[in-house]
Amino acid sequence: MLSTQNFRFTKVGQYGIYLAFLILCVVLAFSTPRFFTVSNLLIIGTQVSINALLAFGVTFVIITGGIDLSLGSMVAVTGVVAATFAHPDTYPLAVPLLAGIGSGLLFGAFNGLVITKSKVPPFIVTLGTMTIGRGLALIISKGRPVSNLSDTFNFIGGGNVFGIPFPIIILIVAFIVCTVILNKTVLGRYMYAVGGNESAARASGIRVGNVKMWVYTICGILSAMGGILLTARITTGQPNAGAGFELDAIAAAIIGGTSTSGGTGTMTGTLIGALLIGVISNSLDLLNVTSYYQQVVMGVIIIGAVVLDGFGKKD
Amino acid sequence: MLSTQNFRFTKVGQYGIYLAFLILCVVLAFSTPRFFTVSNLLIIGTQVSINALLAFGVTFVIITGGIDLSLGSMVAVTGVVAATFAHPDTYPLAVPLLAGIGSGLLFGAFNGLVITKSKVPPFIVTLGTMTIGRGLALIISKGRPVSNLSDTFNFIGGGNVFGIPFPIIILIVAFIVCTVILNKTVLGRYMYAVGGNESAARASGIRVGNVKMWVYTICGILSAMGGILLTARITTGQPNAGAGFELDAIAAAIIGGTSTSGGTGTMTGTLIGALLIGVISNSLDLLNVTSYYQQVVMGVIIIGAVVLDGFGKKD
Amino acid sequence: MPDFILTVNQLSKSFSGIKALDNISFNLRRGEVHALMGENGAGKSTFMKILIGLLTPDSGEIVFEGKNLHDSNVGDTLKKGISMIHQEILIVPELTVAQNIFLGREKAFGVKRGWIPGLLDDSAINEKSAQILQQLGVDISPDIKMKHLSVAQMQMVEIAKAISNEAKVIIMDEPTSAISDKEVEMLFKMIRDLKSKGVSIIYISHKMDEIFRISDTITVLRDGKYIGTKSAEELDHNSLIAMMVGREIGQMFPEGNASIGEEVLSVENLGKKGKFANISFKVHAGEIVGLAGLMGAGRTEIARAIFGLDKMDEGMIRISGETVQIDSPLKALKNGIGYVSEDRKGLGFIPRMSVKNNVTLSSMKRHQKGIFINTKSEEADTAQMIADLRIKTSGMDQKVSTLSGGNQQKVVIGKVLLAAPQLIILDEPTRGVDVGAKFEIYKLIRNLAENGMAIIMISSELPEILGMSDRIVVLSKGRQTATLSRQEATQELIMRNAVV
Amino acid sequence: NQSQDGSSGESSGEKLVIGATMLSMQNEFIVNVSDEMEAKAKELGVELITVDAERSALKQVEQVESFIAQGVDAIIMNPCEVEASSPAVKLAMNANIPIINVNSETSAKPTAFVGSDDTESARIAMRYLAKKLGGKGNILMMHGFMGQAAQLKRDNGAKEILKANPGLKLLAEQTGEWDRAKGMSLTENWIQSYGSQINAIFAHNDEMGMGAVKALEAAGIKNKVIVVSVDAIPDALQAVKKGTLDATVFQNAREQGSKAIETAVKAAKKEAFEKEALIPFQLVTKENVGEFLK
Ligand SMILES: Nc1ncnc2c1ncn2[C@@H]1O[C@H](COP(=O)(O)OP(=O)(O)OP(=O)(O)O)[C@@H](O)[C@H]1O
Ligand SMILES: Nc1ncnc2c1ncn2[C@@H]1O[C@H](COP(=O)(O)OP(=O)(O)OP(=O)(O)O)[C@@H](O)[C@H]1O
Ligand SMILES: [Mg+2]
Ligand SMILES: [Mg+2]
Repeated sequence: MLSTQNFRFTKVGQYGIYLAFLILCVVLAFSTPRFFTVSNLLIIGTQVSINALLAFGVTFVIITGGIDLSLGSMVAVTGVVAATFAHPDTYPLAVPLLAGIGSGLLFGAFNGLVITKSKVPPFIVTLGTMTIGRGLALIISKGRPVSNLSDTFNFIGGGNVFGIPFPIIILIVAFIVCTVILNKTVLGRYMYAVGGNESAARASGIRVGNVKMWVYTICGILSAMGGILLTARITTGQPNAGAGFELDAIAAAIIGGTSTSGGTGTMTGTLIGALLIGVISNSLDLLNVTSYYQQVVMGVIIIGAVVLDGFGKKD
Repeated sequence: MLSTQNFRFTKVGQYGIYLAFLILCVVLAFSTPRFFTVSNLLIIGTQVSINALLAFGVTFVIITGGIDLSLGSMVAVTGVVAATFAHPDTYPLAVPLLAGIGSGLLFGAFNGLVITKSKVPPFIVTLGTMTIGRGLALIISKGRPVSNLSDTFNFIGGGNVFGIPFPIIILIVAFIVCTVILNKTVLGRYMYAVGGNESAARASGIRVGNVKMWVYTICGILSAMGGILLTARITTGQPNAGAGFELDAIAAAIIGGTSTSGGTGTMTGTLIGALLIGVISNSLDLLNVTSYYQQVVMGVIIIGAVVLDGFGKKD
Repeated sequence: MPDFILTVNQLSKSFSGIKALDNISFNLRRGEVHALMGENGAGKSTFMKILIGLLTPDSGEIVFEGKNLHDSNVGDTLKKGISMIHQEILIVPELTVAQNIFLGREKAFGVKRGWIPGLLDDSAINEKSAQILQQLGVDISPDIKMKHLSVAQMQMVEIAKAISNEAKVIIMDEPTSAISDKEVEMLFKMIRDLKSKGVSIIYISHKMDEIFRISDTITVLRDGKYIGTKSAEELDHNSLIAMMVGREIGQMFPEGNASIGEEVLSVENLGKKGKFANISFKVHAGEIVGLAGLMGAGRTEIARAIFGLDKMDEGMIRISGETVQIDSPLKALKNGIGYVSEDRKGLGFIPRMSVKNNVTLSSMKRHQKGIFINTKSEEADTAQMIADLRIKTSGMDQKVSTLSGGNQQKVVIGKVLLAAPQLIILDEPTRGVDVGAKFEIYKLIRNLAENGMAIIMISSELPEILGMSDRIVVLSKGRQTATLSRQEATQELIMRNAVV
Repeated sequence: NQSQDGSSGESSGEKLVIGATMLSMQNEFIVNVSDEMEAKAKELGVELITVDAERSALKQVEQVESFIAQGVDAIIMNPCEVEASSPAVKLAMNANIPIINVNSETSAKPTAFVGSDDTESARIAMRYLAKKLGGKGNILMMHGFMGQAAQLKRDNGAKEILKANPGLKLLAEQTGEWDRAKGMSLTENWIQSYGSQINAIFAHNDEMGMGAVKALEAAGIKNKVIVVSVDAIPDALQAVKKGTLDATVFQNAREQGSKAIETAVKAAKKEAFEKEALIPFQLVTKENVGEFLK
C-alpha cells in the first residue's frame, strides 16, 4: 500500500524470468542441434561477458534509483587508455590494466560527484558524460584505433584456462564479487535503502551521497573491465567501441527484475537477463534468421520473456 | 519532505533553464556575429523542429511516469511508409501523410496496449519495439532508401511560407496544440495525476489504462510527424534514420524540467530544452570546434545548463 | 537551574518565504515526557526535523548536553543520542523488518569480523530485533519484508527502531496515529520504563487523552510561534485547547438530528478469502454507520472491496435496492460511492498537484466543456470547498505536498465530496488531524448526514465511533461480531465484541 | 511439397555452407554486395548464411566464432575495422577455414581479398575536385563516423591529395556520421559560417553528399559549390545525372559480391583461386553516368 505510490516502472519479478529463460533454451535445443554444444555454450558465455559486466555495474546504480547511460562511452575510453599502455615490450601487464581500471574509476567517480553535488538528474548527467566520454576516447586515440597490443594483454580476451575462455572466468569472478557486495555487505544494504526510500535512508543516518558515489564508481570499474575485455578481444583500442552498450546492459538488468524506480534487483537476475539477450542473439544467427527479421524477433522475444515473467507472479 | 521519498530523478525546475538558455544565447551572439542573424535563427528552428516534435511526444509519456525509447524507430518506420506513397504522380499528398501518421498512431497504440495490458515496464516494452521498429523499417524498404519523392511532399521539409520554413510552422502549431492538450484539457490533467500518483489517480476514478493508451498514441503521432518532416527534408525515406533520436528527445524534455519520476513537466520547458540542444550543436559548427571536442563541449554545456538551472532555485 | 539535556534558542525556519517556525525557544529536562502541541501546520514536525538534522534552520541555536548541535547531520545526531519516530512512516519497503530496525546501525550491531570489510550478519540483527519486538509486545516476524506489513505494523516497527537506539532523547511525532489501544498501552509502558532510566521524550500527538496520561510538561506552538510551556497539572482539556486554537471549543461531537431516509447501500455476505467473511449491513440516507474493531480486523479491506479497489470472492452489493457489480473505483463513483482512504499519501492525493487540481480530480465530468477544462467552474467549486472545509492554504494553487497533514486530509475529503456521492466511506477520517480540525470534520460529517448522505465511518478511536455513529458494526478478525444501535453501544460492549 | 531439384533433403548435407558477416545491412552499398552474393550462391548451389555485424567489430568477431563452431566450409567477411576485425581472420585461419575479406581489408592477412582500397576512392574524388577547381579553392570535408575504418582511410586519401595541391585550402572538417540528415544540417551551418567562401565539399559517402546538395540547393548556391562523394548509390547516380551532385565514386558491388562467393567456393573446394582480386573504383560524372544507371 504505502510508499508504493511512485514506483513508476513496475517491478519485474525475479522468478518467472528463469522459467522464460529455460523455456527458450529448451526450444532452441530442439530447433537446432548446434545450440546445445559445449563449444557453442562457451561462445555464448564469452559473448555475454562484456554485457554482463556492464549490467552488473548498472544494476547497482539502478538499485539506488539512478541510471547510467555513459557505460558504452566508458568502455571506449577505458579500452583506448588500456590499449595505449599495452603495446608489446613497453610496460608490464599490470600497467595497462591499472590504467584502464583507473580511468574507469575516475570516470565513474566523476559521474557520482556531479550527481550528488549538483541536483541534476542522473539521466542528464550520464547522458552528458556519455557524449563527453565519446569525445575523450577520440581525443586520446586521435580518432584512430590503437592497435599492436601485446599477446599477454590479448590473452585476457582470447585466452583459455583449462579450456575455459578467460572472459568467462572474469565474468564468474565478477558475478561472485558483485553478489557479495550487494547481499552481504553494509554498502549493499545501503544501496537497497537509498533506492527503496531515500528519505528513510537519510533519516536513518545513511550518507546517501557516499552510497551514490560508491555505486557510480563501482559501475565505472566494471565498465573498465568490460572495456579491457573488449579491447583484448578485438586486439585494438577502438574509440568508437561500445556505442549502444548501455541500453543492452540496462535491458539485462531490468529483464532480470531490477526496477528502474529503485530498491529492488539481484545479480542473479541480471546475469539471467544478460544470458537471455546473448542466447537470443546467438541463436538467431544459428537459425540463420535474416538480419532484418532478427531485429523484429529479438524485440518480440525480449518483451515476451518479460510478459511471461509477469504471468509467473500474482501481486 | 513528505511524499517526495520516491522521486528518484529529482525534478529540474522550470525557470532557471530559461536563464541558462538566455545566457548561452548572449554568449554566442558575442562570440560569433553569424549566430544572431535571421537566416541562422531560421536554420536553427528548422534543425530543432524534428527533435522538438519527438520531445513534445515523450514529454506526455514521461509526465505519466513512462518512457518511450522507440521514438527513433518510429521516425524510421513512418518515414519509410510515407515515402512509399509519396512518389510523384501516384497518390495525392494526403495519402503519404495519412499513411505515415497512421503507422505512427498504430505503433504508438501498440506500445500503449502492451504497456497497459502486460505488466512489463515501459522501458523494456519500448526497447523491444525500438528493435522491432528498426527491423520493420528495413523490411518495408528492403534495406534501401526510398527515394524519388514528389515535390509537394518534399515541400513539407524544404518549403517556405512567407519566408518561414515549413518545419518551423509545423513546430509552432504542434507546440500550441500540445500545450493546449497538456494544460487545458481533461486528458492533460489526468496525465499529471497518473504520473503524480497512479494509485490515487485510479482511486479518483481515472481510467489509468486509457490515459496511458492516449499518451503513447499521441507520442506515436508526433513521432510520425517527425518522421515525415525528416523524410521530406532529406527527400528520402531512410530505414536507418532516427537512430538515437530518442535520447535527444528525452534529454530535451528532462532539461526542460520534466521529471522522469512523473507528474511534472511543461511543453515550454521541453521546447527550451530542444532549442538549447539545437543552439549548442549549431554554434559548435559555426565556431568550427573540432569534432572530437564538439562532443566534450556538448556534454559539458548540457550538464552545465541544468546545474545552473538548479542554482536558480532554493528548494 | 534545572538539568536541561536540550536547549533551543530562537529557532526560525521558513519555506519559500512562509515562516514555518518563528523564534522558537524550548527546553527539555532529563527524564521528562514533554508534549509538543499545536494545530495542524503549527510547525511541530518542522521543529523536530531540525532537531534531528533533517532540515537546517535559518537561524537559532540548539544545545545538546552542553554542546552545540550546529551543522550535525542525521547520522551524527543519532550517534549522539537523539532518535526520532517520524510522522510520515519512513521505512524501506523492500527490506525486512530487522533490516529496517537496524538500518544505519549495522556497523554497531550486525557486522561480522572478517577479511571482507562490512560483511553483514543478518542473523544477529534478526535475533536482536525479535527481542525488541517482543519487549514491545508485537507479533511480527523480523525477517518478513516491510512492504507486507499493515500501516499499523509499520508504525510499531518504527517505534521499535527508535527505542532500540539507546538514545537519551527520543522524539515521537504522532507515534500512535495508526495503532490501536492495545499497542498504545505497550508504548506507554515503554515510555515509563525509558523515563525511569533518565531518557527524555518529546511527544507529539493530536489525541488529548494521551497527552494528559503521559506527559509531564506541555509546550504549545501556534502558526510557527511559541505560545507557552506549562506543566501538565496546570492544564486541563479545555485550557490546552484554548492555548492551541486560540479559542474555546465547546462540545466535541456535535448533536445530530438527521432524519434517516431510504436504504442507500446494502451488502450481503461479503467475503474475501483470508480477509473477511459473511459481512452484511445496510446504510440509509442520513445515517452514519460506524465500523469498529481492532487493528487488522478487516475494516479497511471491506471498504476497499465495496469501493472496487480489491476484488471480493463472494457477496452482493445493492445500491438503492439494485444489485451492482463494482470492479473499479470508477464504477463505485458512478454508483454514488465515495471513499476517503486511511492511506491518504498512497491513495488520497497527488502530491505535486495543486489543491485545486486535487480537489476537482474526481469530478472533472462537471468541470469540462467538451474535452476542455472549465476553469471557472473548477475555481468556484474549489473556493467553495476551501471555505466549507476551512482548508488552510496559501491559495488554491499551493501544492498539496506542502500542506500540513490535517489539511491534506481535508483536500481528500473535498475531492470525494465534489464527486457528489450518495454514500461516503470515511476510513480513519481524523487520523493525524488536530482538535480544531477534528471538530470541523465532525460538523461536516453531521452536515452531510443532514443533507441526506449515507455515511460509513471507520475509526480506531472509540469515542469518535460512539460520538458520531447511529449504528455500530463491530468486527473481529474479519468477522462481524455485533451490530449495535447508538443507544445500546458502550465502550465496554464494543471492546468485548472486538476481541472475540 | 516436393522439391524440384536436389537442393533439399539428403543432398543438403553435401552442400557447401558459407558464412558471411557484413559490415551493416543498413548501408545500401553493402546490401547490394550482399544481394549479389546471395544471387551468386544460388547460382552455384551453395548455402549462404548472412549475418549483420551492425558496424561492431566485436559482434563481427563473435559471428565468425559462431561460424567456426558451426563448422561452415568458408567464411566471407566484410570487415568493420582494419585492426579490430583482425582477430576474426586469425580465428578462422587457425581453424583451417578459408576466410575471404570482401570490400575492405584487415591488418591480418586472410585467405583471399576481394575488393578495393578505400583510400583510393578518396584520392579519386579529391583529384577530381582539384582538377575542377584548377588547384585552387576552399574545401569542406564531411567525415563518416569518427574512428571507423572507412572514415580513416577516406580521410587519409583526401589529405594526401590536399598535400599535393597547396592551392587547396581545407576550410573545415566535421563528422556527418554517414547520415543524410546530419550532413544536411552540417552543411546548413557551414553555409552560415563560410557562405560564399565555399568552393567545394567532399563527403565521405553519398548519403552525406546528398544532404550537402540539399542544403546548398535550399540556400541557392549549389551552382557555386562542387560536391563529390563516394559509393554511387542509385540516388547519387540520379543526382549526378541531373547535375546536382557533381561526381561520385563507383564501387562495383556486383563484382565484389559475385567474386567473393566464387573465391570462397574455390577455396572451400581447395581449387585454385585468386589471392587478391582488386576491383577498381571508377569516377562517375555527368559524362559517363549513363553506364552506371540501369
Ligand atoms: N517542504 C515544505 N515546503 C513548503 N512548506 C512546508 C514544507 N514543509 C512544511 N511546510 C509548511 O510548514 C508549516 C508547518 O508544517 P509542519 O509539518 O511542521 O506542521 P505540524 O505542526 O507537524 O502539523 P501536523 O500536525 O499536521 O503534522 C505548514 O504550514 C506546512 O505547510
Ligand atoms: N498491505 C498489506 N499487506 C498485507 N497484509 C495486509 C496489508 N494491509 C493489511 N493487511 C492485513 O489484512 C488484514 C486486515 O487489515 P485492515 O487494514 O483491513 O484492518 P483494519 O481493520 O482496517 O485495521 P487498521 O486499523 O489497521 O486499518 C490484517 O490481517 C492486516 O494485517
Ligand atoms: Mg507534523
Ligand atoms: Mg484500516
